[in-house]
Parts: sequence; structure tokens; C-alpha cells
Amino acid sequence: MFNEVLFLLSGLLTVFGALAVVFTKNLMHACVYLLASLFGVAGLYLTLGADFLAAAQIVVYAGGVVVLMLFAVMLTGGTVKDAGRYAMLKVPSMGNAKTFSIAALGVLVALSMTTKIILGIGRSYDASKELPAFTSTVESIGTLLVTDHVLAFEISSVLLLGALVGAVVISRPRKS
Amino acid sequence: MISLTSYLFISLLLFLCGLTVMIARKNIIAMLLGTELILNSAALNFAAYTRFVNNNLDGHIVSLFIIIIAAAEAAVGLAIVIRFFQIKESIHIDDATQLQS
Amino acid sequence: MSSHSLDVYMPIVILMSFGVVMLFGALLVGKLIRPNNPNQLKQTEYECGEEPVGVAWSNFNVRFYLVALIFIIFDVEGALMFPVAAVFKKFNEIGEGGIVLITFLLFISVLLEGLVYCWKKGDLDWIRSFQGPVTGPSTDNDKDAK
Amino acid sequence: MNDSIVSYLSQFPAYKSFVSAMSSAMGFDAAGIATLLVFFVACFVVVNVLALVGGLGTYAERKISADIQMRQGPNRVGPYGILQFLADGVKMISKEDLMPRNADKFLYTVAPLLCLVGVLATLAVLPFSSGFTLTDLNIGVFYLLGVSSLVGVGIFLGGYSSNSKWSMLGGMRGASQIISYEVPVTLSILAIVVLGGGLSFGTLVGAQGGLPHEWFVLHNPFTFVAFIVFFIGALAESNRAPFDLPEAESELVSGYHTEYTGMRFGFFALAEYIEVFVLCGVAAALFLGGYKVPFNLGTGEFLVNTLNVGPLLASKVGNFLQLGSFVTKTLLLYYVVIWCRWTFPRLRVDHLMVICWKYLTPIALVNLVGCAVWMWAFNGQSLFKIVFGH
Repeated sequence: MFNEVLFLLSGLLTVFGALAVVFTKNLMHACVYLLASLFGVAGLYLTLGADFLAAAQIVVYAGGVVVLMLFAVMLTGGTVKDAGRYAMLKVPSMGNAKTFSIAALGVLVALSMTTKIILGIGRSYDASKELPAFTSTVESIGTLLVTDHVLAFEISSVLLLGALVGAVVISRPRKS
Repeated sequence: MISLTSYLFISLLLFLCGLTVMIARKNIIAMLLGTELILNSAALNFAAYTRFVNNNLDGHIVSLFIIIIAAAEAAVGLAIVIRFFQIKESIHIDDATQLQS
Repeated sequence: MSSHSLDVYMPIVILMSFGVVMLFGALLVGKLIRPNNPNQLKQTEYECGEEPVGVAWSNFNVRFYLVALIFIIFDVEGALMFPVAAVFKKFNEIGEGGIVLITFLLFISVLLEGLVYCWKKGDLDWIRSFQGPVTGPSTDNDKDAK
Repeated sequence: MNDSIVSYLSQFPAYKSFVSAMSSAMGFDAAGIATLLVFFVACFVVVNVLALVGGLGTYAERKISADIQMRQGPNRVGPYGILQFLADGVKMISKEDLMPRNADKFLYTVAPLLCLVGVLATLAVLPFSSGFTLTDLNIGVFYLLGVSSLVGVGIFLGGYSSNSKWSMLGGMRGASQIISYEVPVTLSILAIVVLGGGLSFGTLVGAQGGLPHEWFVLHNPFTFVAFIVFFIGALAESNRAPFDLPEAESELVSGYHTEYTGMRFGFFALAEYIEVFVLCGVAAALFLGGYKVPFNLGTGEFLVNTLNVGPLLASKVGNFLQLGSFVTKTLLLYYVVIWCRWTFPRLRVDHLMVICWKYLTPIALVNLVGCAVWMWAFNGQSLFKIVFGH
């Protein structure tokens, strides 16, 4: 019973958060809606039995990415003289009617194609199969990370090192 | 009844929202928000298939790495945006016409 | 590894909804009993009695962004290290601890490398940002000089 | 794993008969509804008790500071002024609700909500005792780290939305301070996770014992340093002095909640005081043995063996002893936090960052490596065990 409630709540949060990101006129608000949407995704992970993933989602996104986004908006959008153009006080540049109509057309095509694919998957997959019980995934993920996926684990640290060095070099304040 | 299709549907909506944001918005930071939505929909798909199709946890590992890559992407992307803003005083995507500053 | 039902997550949802109910409930109750006669002066921002000049949403120092940047990388690495740290004891008990330890130390050493880089390049110094004009759109004069 | 208060209660016959009575009354299996009911009541009790603790926290803060500064402190409302917090609450709820004209109205409402929700959600995993924990998730510590970082977003948005310069400065400072100090806190917790072998609070507390030499803080030299790093980081994360730069009243008026009045301000304050309690509780659980009581009093074995009481009654008594142990340790730490506030001067913002990135983070990393190597070299035995051999 609680499964369905949690699924419904987090699904609604996810979808409406994402829709609000599309339609809001304020970039700061868009970041907050993104946070809501990502929280919803974390809830969906819980209903899928992926408890570690849900927590990682909250730790990385709620604590990290969203704060980074908010800081970036703060650092780029806020000058008073550009306020009208750059989206802090007024509408962020959302694009005009042309871009929106192109986007809507593209979305329509993508929507029809993907619904067809999803319906196909829904038909081919065996819904009567007994689903496995929810277990703790932390230990299994840890074991996989140091056995089967140890290379990916180590390489990800190098990737993050590269990202850190690169981003710091790019955004470091320059002396004039 | 919650089935694989319902997760795929949510993931699809998430992906389309992200895509719309990336196509329609002219603000680079807003486009990065769209990227996050798209990456999340992919990660959600992996987790859903893990649960409903085969129950080994490789899908979770892939989702975990997607989350990590999303964070790295946001860090580097926003750093580029900030540098771009310092040079051009703009975060409008149409102003990004030069590779050389 | 024991199985569980999703009921264990119920308190999280209940507590979060409590938070929402508490805030809006208190604001609603307050609406009935509190006075409400706003005027022009009450609704200005507090600036020690002066007239507020401009808006507060202006450009900020890039230092703040650098801190957030370094943080997010460490945060993500922490998220990756948690499952490995959680299984370290188990591997140690079956005598495989050395391998996992080496994996773990390798990961931490790469992390440390990033910290050392930022330290050496002075990105961890907050004070440097106060010397001379360093941020803002108008600083990049070298481009014009070329 | 994944124990919760429901699984604790379901071992009592009274609960079973209650569920069956409900089932027969409703005509279907009421186990799910009973679970919801128990969780709801438990959450209600926990939130109210914690709100009371938060309220008394403001009173304790003022009384202790008065004591340190040789003043009287609040002494008019109720005996020794103990009802002061109720008077404050009534005052706050009846204050006019002002919002700056140029404020961002949506974010202005969302900011205290994020703070409150983030703090309340952490209560779900706080280990009050082995039975009374609301739910002992497999991802306990990690979950707690995640939801508590919502507070940082709330503080930033609170500062941003007011459109006041003081608020903005306080919000920026607050957000960067909170996220910075999360790094040493995370690394210190990782050191404990390496020793405890799990992420749930049940596992981590269960790996410790009731007596001080069995606690993780005295497990080896590295954990002792980790405790200090964690404590400093927790002070900074909850914006307590000497790390109260976001609301530094002598330089930033009141920081991120300058423009907040009445109940909205009240919720910021409430969230802050509850967060201090939660962080003290986490420190007590991870480093000071949590709910463990010496001599097996907590599990009830002692009572069963010596006094021949029934095991269920013994476990009930044991749980209350555990609750007492946990609350005592937490409140002692709470006292230390308040003591720190009135003893140390505030840090400067550059010192703050230097302490975090150049001292605490490298120290915490060394601690983590040290704990991992210790675990491997000595097979997880504590220093006390190695020296005294038992």
C-alpha cells in the first residue's frame, strides 16, 4: 500500500518539478523546482529498492549540484544594469515563439516515438514475474565496487580529479 | 499496480522536459538544468530495469556513475559559464559564437 | 542481507509532511491573531535607517563559487567511498582486507592530489581575493590590450 | 537491519492483539494501517519532544550565558523563567508578518520550509534507543548527511529572497560555510564507518560498548582526533558560535534572517536549535557509544539473569535506560556547544575557510587513512584491547 503512495507522491513531485523547470520564468525558481524534481527521483529510487542510490542522489544533488547552480546564477545573472536581459529580476531569455514552436514539434515527434517504444516494452516484458524482495544494496554495491567494477571506481576518482582541476583553472579569478 | 512501464513513462516525461529546456531556453545555466533532468531520466531507467528485468546490481552501479558524471559535468559546465560571463558579460547562448576569447 | 518492506521509509514522508503542515499551519493560525497594517516604510529592506540603494542581487565574488566547486568534488568522492568503507570490515574478516585497503588508499591519494593542487595554486586562500580587482566582468583588460 | 519502532513493538502481545482487534473491526488486514498509526504517533511524539527541546534550548542558552557572564538571565515567566520560551512563541505568532516589497515571494516562503523539512527529516534515523528509533535505515548516516544539507539551501535562499544586502551576505556566507564544513564531517564519519562496518546507526552503535573504553572515541588515536574534527565541523554546520558568521549580529545585523519576522523567523530558529540537538545526538551515537548502557543493562540480559524478570519487561526497562543514556550524552554535548558559544570569539571569514580546508580536511583525510590501516593491521581491535589484552 505504502509502495503505491510513495510512488505516486514522488512521481508527481518529479513530473511537476520538471514541468515547472520548463515553464517558470525565473532562473532561481527553476533551480528550486529542479531540487524538488530530483527529490522525487530519489523517492522513485526508494520504491525501486535502490536505497543507496536514493541517498547518493540526495547527497550529491541537494547538497552539491543545486547549491552550485544557485551560486552560478548569483555570480552571473545579478548585475543591476543587465537585470532586464539576464533573468534575475525579469524573465530569463526563454527563447521566442519560433524556438518554442520548434521545440513543441520536436517534443511531439519524440513523444509519439517513445510512447510507441514504451508500449512495445510493456507488452514484451513479463509482468506476472515474481519481483525480488527489497534488500539492502549498500553492501552489494560496495562489494561490486571493489571487485567487478574496481577499475571504474578508480577511474572515476581520476575523472573527478580532472573535473576539479579543469573547473578550478577555468573559473579562477584572473589578475588584470 | 506499479510496473516497469510506469517508471519508463515518468522517465520519458523527465527526458522530454529536459529536452524542451535545452531546445527552448537561451540561458546557458537553464540549459544545464535541462541536462541534469536528462541525465536523471537515464539513471532512473537503469534502476528501473535492474529491478524489473534482471536483479543484478550492475544497473545501480551505472546509475551511481551517472550521478557522479552529472556532478562533474555541472561543475565544469558552470565554471565555463562563469568564465564566459566574465569575458562577454552575458550568459545568452547566442553570444557564444567564438571558440577563442 | 535481510529483506524489508518499504514501510521503513514511512517516517521520512510523515516527518517531511509535518514540516510543511507546521509551517503553513502556524502561518494560518497567525493570520487570525496577528495585526496586519503594512505601510511603505515597513516593507522596505532594513539598511540601518538609510534608504536602500539598488537591489541586493548583484554579482558576487568568484571565491564562493570556487569553494562550492571544490566541495562538490569532495562530496561526490565521499558518496563513492561510503559503500566501500561499509564493506571494508567484511572483507577484512575474510582476509581480503589488503586488496581493498590498497584500492581505498589509491582512491584517497587521487583525492588528496586534487586538494594539494588547489592548495599549491592558492585556490584555498580566501584572502587573495582582496588584493586588487580580480572578479567581475570588467577585469579582463588583457584582452583589449592585445 | 532496518529495524523500526513497529518491528520493536510487534514483539509485544499487546500490539498483536491490537492489530487483530482492528482487523476484525474493519473487516480486512489492518497491519498496514496499524503501522501507519504507530509511525504517525511516534513521529508526532518525536517532533513535539524535539520542538520542546528546541524551545528549552533557547532558555538553556540564555540561562547558561547569563551564568557565564554572571547575570540573572530570564527569571520572570514561570519558576526561574522556564516558561520564557512559551512567551517567546506566543509573541512570535502574534507578530505582524512583514515581507519586503522587492522580495521574491515564492522563495521567501520556501526558505524556512526547506530548513524545517531538512532538519525534521533527519529525526527519522536518530537512534534514541535500540527499540525506540523511528526507523533504522541501512543508509542511516549517509541519508542524514544528505537531508541535512537541505538546510544550507534553505539558508542561501532565505538570504537571497529577502533582497537585502545584509541577508544576501549572510546567506552567501552561510551556504559556503555549511558546504565547506560538510567535507571534514563526511570524512570523519567515514572513519567511523570503516571501523563499524555499516551505514546504519544500529550497526555503528552496536559495534561499540557501554563503557568508555569501548566507545569509538577511545578506539584508537585517529578516532579521537576524528571526534574533535566532527565536533568542530558540526558546530560550523549548525551555524553556532564561534562559527556564527552567517548571522553575525555585530557585523551583518542578523544575517540571512534579517528581513524575517514573526513565525517565519521562529521556524529558522527552531530548525537551528533542533539541528544542534540532532548533530549532538549523531556525535553521541557515532563516537560516545550512543544508547549503550554499561553491564548489559540496556539489552535486559542483566535484569533477566539476576532479578528473573520476564525478557519482554526487561527489554522495555532496558530501552528506557538506553534512552536515558543517549539523551544524557546528547545533552552534555549540547551544554558544551552552548559553552563554546559564550567562550570563543567569532572567526573571521578567511580564517573560517583556512581552518576548514587547510587544517580540518587534511587532518580528517589522514584520520580516515589511519583508521583504514589500523583496521587492517590490528584486525579492528581497539587500543585498549591491544594494550590490556582482553
